[in-house]
Amino acid sequence: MLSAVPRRIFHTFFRKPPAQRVTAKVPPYIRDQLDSNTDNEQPLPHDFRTVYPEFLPDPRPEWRNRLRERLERNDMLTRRSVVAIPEFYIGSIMAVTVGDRNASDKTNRFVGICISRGGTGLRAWFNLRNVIDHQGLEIMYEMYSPLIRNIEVLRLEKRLDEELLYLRDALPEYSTFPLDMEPELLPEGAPVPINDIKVKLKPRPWHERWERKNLQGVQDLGLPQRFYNKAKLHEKPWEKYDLMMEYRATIPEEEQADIFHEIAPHYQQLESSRRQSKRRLAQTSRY
Amino acid sequence: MERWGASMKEIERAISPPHEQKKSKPKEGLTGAKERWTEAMNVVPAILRAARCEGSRLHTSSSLRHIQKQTRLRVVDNSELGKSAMLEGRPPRCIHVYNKKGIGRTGDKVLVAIKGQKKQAILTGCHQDQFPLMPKFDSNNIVLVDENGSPLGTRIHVPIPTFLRKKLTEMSRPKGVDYTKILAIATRFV
Amino acid sequence: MNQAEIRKLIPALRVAMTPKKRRFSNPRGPEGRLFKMRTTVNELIKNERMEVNYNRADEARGYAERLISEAIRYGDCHRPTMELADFWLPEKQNVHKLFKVLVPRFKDSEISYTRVHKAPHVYPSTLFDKVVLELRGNPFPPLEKLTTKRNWIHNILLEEAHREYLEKKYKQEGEEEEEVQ
Amino acid sequence: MSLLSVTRSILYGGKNNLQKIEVINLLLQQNTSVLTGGTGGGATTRNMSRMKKTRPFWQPKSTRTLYPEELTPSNEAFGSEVISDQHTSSSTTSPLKCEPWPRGVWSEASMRCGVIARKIGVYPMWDNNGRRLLTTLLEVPDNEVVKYIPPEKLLEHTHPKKNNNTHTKEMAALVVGADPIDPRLVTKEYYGVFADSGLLPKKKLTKFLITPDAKLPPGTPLYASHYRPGQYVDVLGTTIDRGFQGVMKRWLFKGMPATHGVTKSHRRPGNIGSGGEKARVLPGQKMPGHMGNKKRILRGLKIWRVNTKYNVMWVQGPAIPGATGSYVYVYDSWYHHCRHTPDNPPPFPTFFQDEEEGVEEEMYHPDLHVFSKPSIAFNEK
Repeated sequence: MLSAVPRRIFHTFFRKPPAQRVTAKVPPYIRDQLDSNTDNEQPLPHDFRTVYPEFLPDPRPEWRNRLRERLERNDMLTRRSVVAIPEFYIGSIMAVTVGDRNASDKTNRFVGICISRGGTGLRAWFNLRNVIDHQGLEIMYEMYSPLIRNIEVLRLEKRLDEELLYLRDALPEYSTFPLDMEPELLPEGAPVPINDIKVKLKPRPWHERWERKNLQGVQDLGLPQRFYNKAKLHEKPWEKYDLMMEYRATIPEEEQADIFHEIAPHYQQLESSRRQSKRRLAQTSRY
Repeated sequence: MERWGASMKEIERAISPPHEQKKSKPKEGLTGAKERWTEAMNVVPAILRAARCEGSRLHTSSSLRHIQKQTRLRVVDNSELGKSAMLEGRPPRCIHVYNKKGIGRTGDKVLVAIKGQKKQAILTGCHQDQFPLMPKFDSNNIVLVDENGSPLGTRIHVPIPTFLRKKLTEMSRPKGVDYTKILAIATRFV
Repeated sequence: MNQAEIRKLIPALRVAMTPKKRRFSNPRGPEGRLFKMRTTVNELIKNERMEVNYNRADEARGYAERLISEAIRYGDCHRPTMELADFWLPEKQNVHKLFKVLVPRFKDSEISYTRVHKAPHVYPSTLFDKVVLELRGNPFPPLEKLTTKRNWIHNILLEEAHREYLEKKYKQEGEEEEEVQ
Repeated sequence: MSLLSVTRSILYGGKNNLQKIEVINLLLQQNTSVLTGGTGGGATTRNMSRMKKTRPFWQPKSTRTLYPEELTPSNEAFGSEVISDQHTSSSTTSPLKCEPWPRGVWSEASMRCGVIARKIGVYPMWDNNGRRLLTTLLEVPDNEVVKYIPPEKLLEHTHPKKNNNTHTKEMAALVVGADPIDPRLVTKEYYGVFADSGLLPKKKLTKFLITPDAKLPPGTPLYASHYRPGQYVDVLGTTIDRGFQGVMKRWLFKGMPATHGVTKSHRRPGNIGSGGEKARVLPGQKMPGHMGNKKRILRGLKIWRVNTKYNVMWVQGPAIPGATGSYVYVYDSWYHHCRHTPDNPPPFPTFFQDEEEGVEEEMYHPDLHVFSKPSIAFNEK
């Protein structure tokens, strides 16, 4: 009967299966056992993840560890109780004062627009950009570095894009801010305004191929059609349907709720300092 | 490019090195265009560099934006040599970096070729990515110095990093070169 | 990856997943990989039970789970969800099935929406592990035998041992209490 | 539990063959379903290796093949109850089964026990000058001394020809375990190792060489406070397994150009030697091969901070071998300039955290910036 079986199938059936590398799977998330009085559990605020994005851990499973993340969050909260880190977004104009051994008065203040932000936990950072004396400048700050004396938000607003790195190739007036800029008024409880300014870029060459980045906050790039044709080839329209790619890049809702529950005792303090900084904005701009 | 009143060919000829210019005699009327061009260069040097790269279809800087040999730099002091080189649209090139890596960082000394001369200079700002709290500049800035470390100009018209205070003091020798005079002619620190 | 994606709030998957995606070879690249997944997800929603290779099933399972949870969360009046369903279910009657049949079925579910069973190699066959992938609550007869294990000899003996153990334990505790009094 | 053994004897060694066959038939009937529940697994094991593993005398084989026991939930609970009764009741009364041993006094020749730690991640700290440090967090998970091996016993089992420490110097050993495990999952022999000390079996077991004055009774817990901030340690770990790799990844070779007439050699090593006298491949030639999964030791790492509540220590550097979540062994540093001095002796034989009162939750190195302190201010000079 064996002769009836095709030779290829016969061999594949009796051959040993290839040795596979079995990677450990990520088990489904199980919520932390909360305290007995679950009635006191506050719901997850809708803006928690946008205001405090660095409290969410890096979602890469190989680097996750619950205990380390908890210790890291404890350190972050401790640091925040010493120096208030205000709410800010990409596009907000900020002033940062740091201790600097080489500066004449041992502190250094820089004003600029936040063009990018990243990092989780104690590694969180942001980039400020300004043009001083017709010279474009960028400084990166680590949010939890003990050298930081003070962080002020002079104008709290968002932009249309998630990164403003194209300001490097924009005309300098779009990233010029006076160093003695006054904090601007924001009414109590008002939503964060979105600045829909359209930036004009310099002619090519650029730092990146901006026509491929689907930018909202720039004027017409004025490129020949072939650039857009090439950009079309590099588009990845299927990525928005890749549900698992999306999932692997996020922290699930239940886990965010647990993280929030863990820092909930300190949340009032965080929120009050956040509100205070907003009120201070309002007060200083009143006179 | 028409808005500057010069065609692409003219511009290329204007900014090409002198020995190439000798081969083809410049036509009449080019001098006017060249002047207009240098004027434009004075206003927006970045646009000129952009136009040049677009014209030659060649990117000479690496993606890491290292300062190494052949990197073009920008003179930010008011020395006659530096000013005229920048105005002519012939920015100096780095021909040596005085450190062991061959990659210049803020505060390093470099040797530059500027208008047919060799001059030493100090890097006062770099375009490549920097460590936290160290400013990253939009251009690679240098200040020309002589053998004793004294700057050729009398003023620096862009900000320089405070880190230079420490670095230049360390580089100076008690009875030798003294680079700290650069700090004295700076207008602003960041 | 240096920061978690914060644009969207996604509920947790109820099944284990691999830390990285599997790269199924496909001449159409990553897009073709998704089309492969789409075939499996579409068939699963349509037939509710299917036999596939383990790797394919395990990868497609996550997509099916996510699709159903999105449908439950946002319903059929939400444009992005409808676009998702439109992409993932090329046979349009399955879109109706997703929103009209599966959403009510899984609305109050606390566990995963899909199951995977190991399947046998049937001679002649390939080397790959075969599994049966199914939606929970499907109309077919169950695959595992629902027999009680209580009457098995070792369970009966262990139960008896448990009773004896507890008796002994309570007696000892009572004696100790008496001693204390 | 005796009845379980009765069942086993019926099944595997009983005298009544008829009864045995009946039971087996019953089991077979119940278990004939081809499709089993749960997730399918693609796990296949390599059985090509001909290398025989010889186990050290203090560490018998720990794992066994698990098969579905088909127990009812109440019987499962009964098993757990027996285990908890056996282990927790004794530990509430006294952690040690034996009388406390006399504690040795530290001298410069002493060698202390180490600990088993788990690498749980890397994050930055800053020192008092604002300089950023990357530190690796090592958790010390439920470390307990399992066994003390006296010098004469150790000498019996060491190879007489090998010139190791046990022959030149009087050395003893402590077997230390970390992370308790369900006793139902391990072999009887492995369970027997822990039976004397009354401990639950441990997931990870290792032996630390010590001098006899550093001996500890079985059952003694070891904490992260065994080390102090400012002390230097050596950390031994197993590097991440990267499988078979080419020379560019394994040895950081440069490869060959992408173009200019190069075909099919873009990532190859090129020449591996010359002819003439040495017309052979010299030993140690860097070639493609298996990369990673090797024991590597990183020495002289400073400890910056210790948390006594969660048993975590912050160790200098991001390069401790192994992936996040892997076990590493931590020893007192072997470097001469990193050793303890009489002015600054270590807690010896270990730090008895349970006996001390008022142990600080966090211990910091004086040079480290503490997050609760205000921002760093540089004074005018």
